[in-house]
Amino acid sequence: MGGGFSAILQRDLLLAFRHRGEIANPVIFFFIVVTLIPLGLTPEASRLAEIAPGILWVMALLASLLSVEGLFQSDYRDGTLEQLLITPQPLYLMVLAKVLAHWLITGLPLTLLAPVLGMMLSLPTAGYLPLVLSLLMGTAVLSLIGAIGAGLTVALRKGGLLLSLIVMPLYMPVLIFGASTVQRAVDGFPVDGPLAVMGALLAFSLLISPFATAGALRVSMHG
Amino acid sequence: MGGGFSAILQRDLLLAFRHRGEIANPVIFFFIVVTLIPLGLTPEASRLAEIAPGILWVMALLASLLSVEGLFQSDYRDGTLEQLLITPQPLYLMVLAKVLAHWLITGLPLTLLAPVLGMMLSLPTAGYLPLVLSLLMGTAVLSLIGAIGAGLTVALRKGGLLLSLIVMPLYMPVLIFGASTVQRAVDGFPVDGPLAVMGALLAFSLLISPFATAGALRVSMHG
Amino acid sequence: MWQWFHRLGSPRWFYNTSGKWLPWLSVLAAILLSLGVVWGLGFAPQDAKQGNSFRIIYIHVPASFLALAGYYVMAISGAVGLIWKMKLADMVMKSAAPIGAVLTFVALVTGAIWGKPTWGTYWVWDARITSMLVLFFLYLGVIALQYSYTSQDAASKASAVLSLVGMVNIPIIYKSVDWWYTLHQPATIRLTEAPSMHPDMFHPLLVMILGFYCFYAVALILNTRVEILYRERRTRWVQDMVLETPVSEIREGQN
Amino acid sequence: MFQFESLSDFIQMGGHGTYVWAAYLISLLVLIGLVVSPLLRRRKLVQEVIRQQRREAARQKNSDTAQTAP
Amino acid sequence: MSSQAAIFSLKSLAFERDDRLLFSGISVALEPGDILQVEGPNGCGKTTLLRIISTALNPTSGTLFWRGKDISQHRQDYLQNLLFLGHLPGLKQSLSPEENLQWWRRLNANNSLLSNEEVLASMGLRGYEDVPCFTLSAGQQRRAALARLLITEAPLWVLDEPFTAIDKQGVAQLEVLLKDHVKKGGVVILSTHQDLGIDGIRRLSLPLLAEVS
Amino acid sequence: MSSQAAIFSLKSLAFERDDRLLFSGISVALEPGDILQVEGPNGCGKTTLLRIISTALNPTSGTLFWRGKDISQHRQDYLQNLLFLGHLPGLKQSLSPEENLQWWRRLNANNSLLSNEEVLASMGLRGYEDVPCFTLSAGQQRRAALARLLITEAPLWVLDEPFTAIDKQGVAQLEVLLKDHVKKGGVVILSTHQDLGIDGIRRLSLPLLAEVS
Ligand code: HEM
Ligand SMILES: Nc1ncnc2c1ncn2[C@@H]1O[C@H](COP(=O)(O)OP(=O)(O)OP(=O)(O)O)[C@@H](O)[C@H]1O
Ligand SMILES: Nc1ncnc2c1ncn2[C@@H]1O[C@H](COP(=O)(O)OP(=O)(O)OP(=O)(O)O)[C@@H](O)[C@H]1O
Ligand SMILES: [Mg+2]
Ligand SMILES: [Mg+2]
Repeated sequence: MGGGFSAILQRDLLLAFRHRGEIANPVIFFFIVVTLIPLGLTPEASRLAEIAPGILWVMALLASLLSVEGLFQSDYRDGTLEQLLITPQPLYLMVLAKVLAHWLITGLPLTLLAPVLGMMLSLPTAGYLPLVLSLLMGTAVLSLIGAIGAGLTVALRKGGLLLSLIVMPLYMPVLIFGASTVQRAVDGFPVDGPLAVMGALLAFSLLISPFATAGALRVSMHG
Repeated sequence: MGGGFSAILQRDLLLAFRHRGEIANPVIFFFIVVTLIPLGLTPEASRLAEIAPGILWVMALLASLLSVEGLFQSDYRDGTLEQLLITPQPLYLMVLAKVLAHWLITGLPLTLLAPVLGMMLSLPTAGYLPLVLSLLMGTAVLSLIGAIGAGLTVALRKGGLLLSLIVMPLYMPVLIFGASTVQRAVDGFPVDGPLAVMGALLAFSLLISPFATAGALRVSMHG
Repeated sequence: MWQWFHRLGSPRWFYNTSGKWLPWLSVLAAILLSLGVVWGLGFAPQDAKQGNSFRIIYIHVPASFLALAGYYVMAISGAVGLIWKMKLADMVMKSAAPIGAVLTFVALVTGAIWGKPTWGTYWVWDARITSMLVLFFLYLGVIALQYSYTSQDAASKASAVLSLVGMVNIPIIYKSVDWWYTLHQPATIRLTEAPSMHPDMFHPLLVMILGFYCFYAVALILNTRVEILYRERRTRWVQDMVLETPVSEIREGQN
Repeated sequence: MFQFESLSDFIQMGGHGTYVWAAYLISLLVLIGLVVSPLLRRRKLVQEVIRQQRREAARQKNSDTAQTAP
Repeated sequence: MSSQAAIFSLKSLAFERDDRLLFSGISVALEPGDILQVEGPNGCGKTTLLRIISTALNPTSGTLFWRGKDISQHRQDYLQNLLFLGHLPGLKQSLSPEENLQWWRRLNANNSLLSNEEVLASMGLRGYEDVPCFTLSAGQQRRAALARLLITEAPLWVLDEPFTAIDKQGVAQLEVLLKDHVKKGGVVILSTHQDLGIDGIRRLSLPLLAEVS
Repeated sequence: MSSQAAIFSLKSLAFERDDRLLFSGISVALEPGDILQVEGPNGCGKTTLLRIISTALNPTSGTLFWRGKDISQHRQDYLQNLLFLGHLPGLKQSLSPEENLQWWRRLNANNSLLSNEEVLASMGLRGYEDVPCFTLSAGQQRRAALARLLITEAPLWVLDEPFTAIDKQGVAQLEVLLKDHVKKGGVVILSTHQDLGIDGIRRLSLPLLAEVS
């Protein structure tokens, strides 16, 4: 029963370490994109501080989105996905393992890097803890939601940016609550409200996403 | 001699129309990401207007970057790239054809969409023409530079975001001149200076990029 | 001339020659660096405006110098490797990348630390600082590419192409970032434009810069030598040389 | 001319001690790393080559005895 | 061919794709020890049939039975008894053959006692256990994928052109492997364009029904 | 086998990858009308050799001559005379066989006069001209790729396992095609694990030299 779960989790982490870049990549993307912002906008610390919460969250969302595209891609291309579908193990558990691996490889490092980038964008001190907390839960939600989209588009030649189209509307609540958690903290308001909502989103997507993704994969493959 | 050029240009455009999504995708990505900004930052028109030039340019850059990843990807996977390398035609011309097709599919639609998004972000009137002009040239430079990175990473399992790391530092001058063209126009300054620099960047990258990309492809394939 | 060039291209020749130079160079680097550090930390007068935080300059500036110079070392040796197919140049390029990246990192970190007492913030988007950050990314790109290829030969060529493209771009990037910064003319404090420095402050800086150059050479040679050993590990001369290694290391080899 | 009155003065650096010492310490560690890492790599490499040589010698001996046996 | 003894059977299977009938009325009953070779010209539907058998596709009509039970009702149970190797064998290119094998072992609980080394050596991959699969030749990759046959304990093997890219000696070895499997009471369904050197093999010829407008 | 009459020849070719010698001292001289079958067990270096011949890889040492000229000096000229089909035949999955063929025609100027329809029909793809390639079966895709053989006028064909996934009748047809080509003075170099039904074929056996540590 749990054999599939741990086998997949372990293999995905092994694969990520094997192509060393894979772990560093979303993080570096996040880093570089955030440095693009001052170049495009303004180097002034005070103006950067104003937009820092929103920019950090938008860019973390993009980094997560772009990496979720590959979630089932390589398994599909080499036939592993077909094999997983005819494995006598519950598919939703295997999906959950893949999502967990994705979060460990992407969401967690992003969360840990965020304070450094906050510093570079002159984020006020009050914002750091809420930033980390909201990203910690938020990136997990993003991975879970993204998996559904990745499952739906996996068999399409050139899923590419189509995935963005499908997934982004679903990402919006996460972005709104995530960014406003940080913004409220910076403005001196309490943040347990939005954080609680984020927790609820996480619980909800944990319940829904593995089944929806499993269904999406079945549809994609039997097409 | 020119046979390869027009054959590739025509085929790439045909392929793009065949998967209808392909043309729409970067555009839709651009559109959705720009609409994320008010959600993450602020809905206030005046504050949006301030950041509009920079945000539009950063997001156009991202849309272009993400689509350039696939430039040689599918040709590599199905063996076409190998065939192109042993075609008795100059490789840099074929590369140029692919880049031109990429720009027609990505850069041009992005440029045409930009004014609409400018409107949504309350970009002041003076900014529209410079926005379009700078994007028209700038996206071409982005495609040309991106091609080098795409060539270098095409044979790597999971190029993915590695490409971002390689290419983004090279994109920065384009972003700086592009965004500040618009910013200066909004602030009431003349913009021929930055536009001329953009033209120079375009000419320069037209000279360098096809050769560098051809070299990169040879390295990738003979590895 | 060509014979000389080819001999220079021989890893084995380089290994032997550099082995003779290395001790002298290391000693020189150590002397210069300790002299510079003691002088700079203890004996240079303190800055009128910045007080003692100014002493960070004795690392910050040499590291920044070498970070930039290191990129040219890397790119040029990459070009030599690409054009003349000289294996040694490839190895130098591969070794230069992480050293340059580390020195860039040192420049960034010391600068950031210096920023706190001076500007009250760890980071500002100053033109030079931003360029330095971009340089850091360029280095990371080359390193990432090096490690992404499985074939060493392809990795060398690919990163040579990238570092060459990067080298062409560095002046453009610097100029554009500079222009971007002057365009915005932000209200924040600008970097102290090296005020006509008092000789008592300047001399230790000079010593440190020299020391860093020597240190860079030592690090580069050390890394290149290991790279040579690694790539030639199956050749006769490496096998023979290993047999002559000190007993202590052989004993390590047993377990 | 030594600029500080006492050792504690030297360490405090007029309130900037943390910054100065942190900068020097981090740099020192990183630079030492630059020298030590090739030395470590070299040592590992030498051990590996020696092990390889030993294995080959053993194989040589085995095949020698195998040839003489029959 | 009494349906009673049959361990696996298809009953009037038909498949239609985009209004094109690929095949219909296919009925076969296999007993333990049977090898079924699905034959026919290119495009006649062999791969499609094998994918239906492996439940990766659903038939338009008809039923499959495993030990007398309709497999659409008892899918999990059936899958436990199945090993399917398609055109794409599901080899992770950046893992080594040994790591791939290990992963298959962990995913499917029913494993044999042979060690990974032994398995790979008998597939002719001695010395290649630890190199990433993308450095293997076409035939070596196939061999690495086929190594699964040696660790599985599933009785039903469904193999789509397993001999692709395999050299002559390898084909002979594989034939022995198949014979051993059916001797132990297993069942093999495979498609191939080559003639097999196995006696008593059963054949299913699919005619080229499909007509394109 | 006088080197004078040879249209294509290899002189003491050797290839080494990551310090592993794959083959060495390979010398062959082919005259117009020759078919050379490269043989050997899996992993012996057939694909590598064919890729060297097609200039997709550079040999470690040795030289290739086309009409007496060193091809590393006259690469463009040589490539004009070459048609190479590797493991991956370069078929665009979302284009139809006809569109793929048309694209090959445009890319390589030297084309025959047969119409696309005729070509595809004689490859057994009548009725499939206009469907996207990803809906074709494995063998049909191979046929679509092999259709290039009918439109090219290149004298030297280098084919890596061209018979993969092709049915028996298709293999027989292909053999006729190869015979016709060499009868017109062409040269064919191919690798395959199957025995060909062509007389007077020349063989090059690559031994399994490579040793892995
Ligand atoms: C992260 C922050 C910083 C970075 C990346 C950085 C980078 C650089 C670079 C690249 C140089 C070398 C310029 C050259 O080659 O000529 C330099 C020089 C210098 N930096 Fe910084 N710097 C930073 C912060 C600071 C701070 C906070 C100060 C002091 C307030 C400072 C003071 C200087 C001085 C005095 C020089 C030498 C004078 C000159 O060459 O113009 N830097 N810095
Ligand atoms: N990209 C690569 N990197 C490293 N080694 C490789 C690579 N490709 C192939 N090899 C090795 O080179 C050897 C020869 O491979 P090649 O593909 O030429 O064999 P082949 O004769 O075509 O075999 P097959 O009959 O299986 O197609 C193999 O041992 C393989 O492991
Ligand atoms: N994804 C698909 N969409 C539509 N049609 C398809 C698809 N896959 C296969 N077909 C069609 O179904 C038919 C049977 O294909 P199938 O792959 O089963 O043939 P096959 O017998 O395995 O042939 P081969 O010997 O070439 O492997 C073919 O005519 C093909 O055109
Ligand atoms: Mg088939
Ligand atoms: Mg092969």
